Amino acid sequence: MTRYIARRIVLAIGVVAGVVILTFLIARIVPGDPAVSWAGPHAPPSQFAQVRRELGLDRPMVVQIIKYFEGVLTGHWGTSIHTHQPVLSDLSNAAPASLELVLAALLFAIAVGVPMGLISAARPGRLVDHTIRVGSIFGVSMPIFWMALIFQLLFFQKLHLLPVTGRYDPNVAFAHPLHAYTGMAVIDSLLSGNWPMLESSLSHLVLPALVVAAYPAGVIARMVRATVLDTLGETHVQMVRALGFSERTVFARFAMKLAWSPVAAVIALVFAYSLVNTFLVESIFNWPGLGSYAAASIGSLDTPAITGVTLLIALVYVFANLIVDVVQAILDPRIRLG
Amino acid sequence: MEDVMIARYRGFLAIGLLIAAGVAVAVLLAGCGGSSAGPVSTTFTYDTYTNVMVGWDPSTENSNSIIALANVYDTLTKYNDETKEVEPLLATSWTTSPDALTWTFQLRPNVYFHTGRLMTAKAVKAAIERTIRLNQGAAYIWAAVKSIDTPSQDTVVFHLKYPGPLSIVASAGYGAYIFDTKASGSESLAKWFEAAHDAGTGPYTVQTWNSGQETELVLTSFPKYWGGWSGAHYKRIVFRVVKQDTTAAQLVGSGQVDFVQRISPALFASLKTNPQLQTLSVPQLMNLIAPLNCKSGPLADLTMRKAIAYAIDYKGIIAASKGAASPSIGIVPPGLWGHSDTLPTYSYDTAKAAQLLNSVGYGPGKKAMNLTLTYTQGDSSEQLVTSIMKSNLAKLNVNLRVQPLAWPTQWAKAQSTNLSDRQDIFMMYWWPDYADPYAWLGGLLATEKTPYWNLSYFSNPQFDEMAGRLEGVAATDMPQAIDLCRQMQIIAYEQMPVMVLYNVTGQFVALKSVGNLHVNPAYAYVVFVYDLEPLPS
Amino acid sequence: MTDTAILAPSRLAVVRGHLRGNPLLLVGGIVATAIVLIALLAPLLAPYPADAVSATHPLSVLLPPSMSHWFGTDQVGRDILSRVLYGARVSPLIAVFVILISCVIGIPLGLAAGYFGGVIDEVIMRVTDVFLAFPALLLALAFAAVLPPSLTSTTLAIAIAWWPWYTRLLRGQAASVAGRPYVESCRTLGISRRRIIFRHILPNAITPLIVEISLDVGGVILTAAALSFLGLGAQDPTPDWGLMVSEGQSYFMTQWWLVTFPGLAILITALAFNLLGDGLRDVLDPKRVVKLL
Amino acid sequence: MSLLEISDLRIRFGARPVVEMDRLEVDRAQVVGLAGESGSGKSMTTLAILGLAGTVGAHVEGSIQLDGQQLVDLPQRAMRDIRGRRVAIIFQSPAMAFNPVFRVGRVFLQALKLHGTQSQSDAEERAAAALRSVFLSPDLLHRYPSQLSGGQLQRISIAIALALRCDLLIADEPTSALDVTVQGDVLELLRGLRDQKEMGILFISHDLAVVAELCDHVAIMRAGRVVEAGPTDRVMAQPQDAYTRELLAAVPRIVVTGANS
Repeated sequence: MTRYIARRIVLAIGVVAGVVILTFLIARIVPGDPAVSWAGPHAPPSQFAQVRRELGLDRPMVVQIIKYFEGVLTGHWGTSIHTHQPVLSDLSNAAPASLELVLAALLFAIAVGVPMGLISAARPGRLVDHTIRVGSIFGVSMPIFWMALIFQLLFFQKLHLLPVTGRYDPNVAFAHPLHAYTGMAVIDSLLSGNWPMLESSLSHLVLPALVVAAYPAGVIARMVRATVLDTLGETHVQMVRALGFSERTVFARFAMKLAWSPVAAVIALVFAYSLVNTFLVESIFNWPGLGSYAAASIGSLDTPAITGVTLLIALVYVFANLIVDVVQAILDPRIRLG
Repeated sequence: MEDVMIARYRGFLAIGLLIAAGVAVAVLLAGCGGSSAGPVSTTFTYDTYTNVMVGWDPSTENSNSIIALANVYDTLTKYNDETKEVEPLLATSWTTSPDALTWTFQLRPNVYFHTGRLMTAKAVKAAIERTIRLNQGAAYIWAAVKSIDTPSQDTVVFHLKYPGPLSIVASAGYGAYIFDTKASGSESLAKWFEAAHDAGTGPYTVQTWNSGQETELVLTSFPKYWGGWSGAHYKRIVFRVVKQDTTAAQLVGSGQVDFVQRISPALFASLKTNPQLQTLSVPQLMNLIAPLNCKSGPLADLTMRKAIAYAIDYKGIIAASKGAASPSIGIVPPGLWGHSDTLPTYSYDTAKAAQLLNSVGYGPGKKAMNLTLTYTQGDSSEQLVTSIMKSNLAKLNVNLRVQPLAWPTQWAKAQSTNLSDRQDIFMMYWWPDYADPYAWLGGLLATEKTPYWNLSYFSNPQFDEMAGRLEGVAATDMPQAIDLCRQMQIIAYEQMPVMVLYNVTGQFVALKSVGNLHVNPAYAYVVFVYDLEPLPS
Repeated sequence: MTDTAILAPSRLAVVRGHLRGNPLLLVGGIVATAIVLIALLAPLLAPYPADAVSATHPLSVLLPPSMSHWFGTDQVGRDILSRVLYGARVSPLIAVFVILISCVIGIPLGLAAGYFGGVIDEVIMRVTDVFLAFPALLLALAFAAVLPPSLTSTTLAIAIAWWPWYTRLLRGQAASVAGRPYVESCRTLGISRRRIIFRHILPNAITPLIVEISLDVGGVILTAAALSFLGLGAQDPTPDWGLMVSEGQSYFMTQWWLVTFPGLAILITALAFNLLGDGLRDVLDPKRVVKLL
Repeated sequence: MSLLEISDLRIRFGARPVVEMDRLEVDRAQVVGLAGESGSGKSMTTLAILGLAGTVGAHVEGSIQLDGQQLVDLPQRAMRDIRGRRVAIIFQSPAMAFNPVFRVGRVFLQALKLHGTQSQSDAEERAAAALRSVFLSPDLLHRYPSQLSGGQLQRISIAIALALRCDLLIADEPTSALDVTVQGDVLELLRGLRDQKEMGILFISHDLAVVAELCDHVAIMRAGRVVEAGPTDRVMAQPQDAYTRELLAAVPRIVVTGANS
């Protein structure tokens, strides 16, 4: 197993190196002179040459890539053009909000997707199965930016039900200041027993989280259905059935351990996908996370910020993949002992 | 067999449904909570669509940040958009020599910086000299200044290299702030500012700044403000960043913000009927312009430029802009000296445009022409205009290739040394640093060796000569300056280097409880909050 | 358990059986066909075809749905119904091109990796891994963000994110076939590589390829719509659905019809192709797991 | 009365019939072969006997009697007592028949406890004894399936049936995934079960050579129907049905000797 995990880690490091090079290349595709972007819109032309020197743009490509690697490793991810702050500190400011949103969305998605998948698998081919399958395909077919707009229209404009902007009401935050333990408003207000803020942040979280949940809910429902049907059809499950165990025992004691593994893996991967989906949703809900940051960076062609966000999420994705592989290796004796 | 299957999953179903039920309860609980509203508010919440603070240095800041800085810093003078006169602010009076080369300002006594120090003539001199020395942002407004004297504690004397309207320059929204240069002690002042410190004399001072957060900036009243705090004033200003204007509309509609900086015409129209709100349409000292490439490509031909000018449905564009735009006459917008309603102007005339195009072998029934237009990506108003322009030109067998580009790319392309890389039509907003037509007539149209802001690449010796005289004449003989402006605008009409699509009308929405609301177009989108009066809602 | 044989089955009965057991496939197929028909017949169906090209009507902007404009008009007075119908030519076409490019790049690389193995395989698959280390939308977004916005950029950006799936699929197919004894014997018999690849490896890969493509159409359409929504894709006056939602965004609170109809078009199209893909997967390649888009 | 009596068995998926079996009997101490090519409905029949046809979505009608007790439509609770205690099964692919994430002993011991063995130590003893009687070391109980060979796993399956003292063993292609030498060992074990434990064995196979070697009686299935049945040497020597002849022709060489020793 150690060898397997070591191989996985080596591969992951290789992939990360490739990811860094790819983001470097993306930054260089920008038409026009990167120095113009760096120097900012109001810089006089005389500044460009100096900026070019400072950024090392006058040196050979290989040197630039090495410099870029060095920067990525030492935490110098460049300075954002539109915020004038170091990209890494921008990202760490924005990450908790996105994390909160995506975690809440995954919670919704699991709460809906898992039971739906199980019901669907329980009656394959029946009406309820078809309905749930259409529902789950609906989830993965939803243009979520549109869903976000429609939800705003319905829940705020028409029903006056839920707030649609920001993470909490700033007036409540003035009256009941929130101590930032994790940067996630709901968890922080729970930790500090700040009930007005809890209410405010929860109510602000609901709509964006529901929208982000559409895709993972669909994927999870489909995955649960597929895995459960797969597992229950396995010979070894028939074997324990044939030995006279009750269905409940068969499922809980024998099949579960296999069925959860792919589902858990898909949840881990869907996490990274949902982070990307926040690009489309956060700015609509004025949610100050990575998605809003990315959307603003794209709008102002803020190359360091764009590559920073891309790199961060790719790293999260590679890391999630690695974790899934390692955990499965630990749980699965075929790999553990092989 | 279903029963079996259901039984098999009952436990898991139960867990799943439990989670689902829990979430649903949380949703309902959360949804029921409403937000609380107060009586007479002492907090003014300003809703903006983009980050408030880009930089904090009063010498160099040259962006949207002035919506906050103008409430923190004072200038020597202030432009009154109603009288079109410059009024006292930190300077109580001023005089100029007949040749407009020497300007003497009397300072207001007993004015304190937020750092606690007294504002003196030496401090004013130091502040302006720092701005000139750093030479960033809008520092060029002081370009005429040769030296500054401080004959007494409350007298500042400027000596100029060439005549200029220094009292107007001193009222500029950018680069004219007076601040305490000793604020940082031995530390670097630039670094000190960067850490969100301020050293102004204005009514408000920085309380908290959270970069990137929705509630980005909070300003609070400065107790020793020279204007005093008797009477009704807002004691705190909150700047809230809301990127979507639909969201902003919801916030102001529900009383959560007091003022919205930018909102779409459609939303503006829909909020007009709301009894809780006041709406304000303010013609801005700003227009949407389209410099035409006079140097290379098809539009280097004057006939083509005129044809294009006749081809555009200006009224249609203004109609589709639903109140955010008004027709323009001449290149200088109304509200500034030098503007005239009697200048010749182009109007939508397809027949004339076709005839002009035909005369050079293009147009309907002849060769097709391809033109490139660049505009700033993400600007929906510009996009709307380009859609209509494209449609107008298509009728004349002119194919307009519209390229939305991020500003740095758009600008770099326009400045490209390879002439064939440049666009045929550029599109941008244009506004002055201080209330003066020079920004248009000089900044936009005077010859530039390497293009910087003259993106029509227009070059006309007669025009350049007039532009060179304009500021001096304005400082000494206003009627003559106005006449000069007129002549220059007639040249611009004849040569057609820049199409003016419309003048921008600012559409602002505020709560009815905000009294004395006024938005001075000379200071783009600044609300001078001290001048407002909070009313009971 | 594999013995789920049929008593005297006919081919027709098999198809009918599949459709009966899989009504979703039927629905998806019908709707997808309808969308293709709409795309082909748009000039005949659209009440104001010029509005999908370059016409504007500044004096009749933002009209609500009525008998003359079923879906209302947009911010420059164009008929939204006409534009939505013409939109069926834009997104699906992007999908076609993306998949075409992905196949052209991905299939040969996958075949090479799987057939030759060794260093070639290692190099190709490690590069593929790097591309697969990004969620597809993220990579497409990053590329589209730095390219000048246009339909071509969108197509390229999505294709850059998409081809690795085909490489991976084909590599798996090629490797499993290349290892089989009869291919080994073909090799020893001196049959040309080309013949082995085209006669033995490709035909085996057709079914999973069809499933992959049909599953991908919906995903590409959604990705393209997302890019357009962020202003990185098609540009006005192209009647692109994502762009229409994006342009209508600042009006949706007051003029709901600007975003509602183009958004519905995206949803229905993606749904139809996903149902079709899912159904085909069930029928042709039931062992396939759910793929993340 | 036979141990197992199947009559008028009908199995279908929805409206699609897959098995229509008029008659099949297995006696105590008798090996009955059920032969036919894959897809002929053999495995569905075994699932029906175990009451597990529902798990793959099939519907069962007709009569399956075990010692006179009707199994069709027997409630699942009662059926669970039949499975494991009276009837056991060996699957074709030994590697698939054991859950890869559990040690093989876990299923074994839990099955013993489920069917009446009181204590852990009793169960372990019984399992060890059963393993020894299939010539395996009891230590193998602590291994994972991936650490065992196919032959070992198949013997463990047999050991489970042995330890549970089943009356009827269904062997679904127990040897087809094994090497020829290992095949022989497994067949020998099955003979032992018949002769010493007096188990009835339903031996499913597509391989007529193996069927001929082991079985006392044989039924040939095709497309869900039994086309021919009878004592093995009679069917092998004088096949009545055209399909049987076809099948026999496909077998390289049948050693009929000792089929009914």
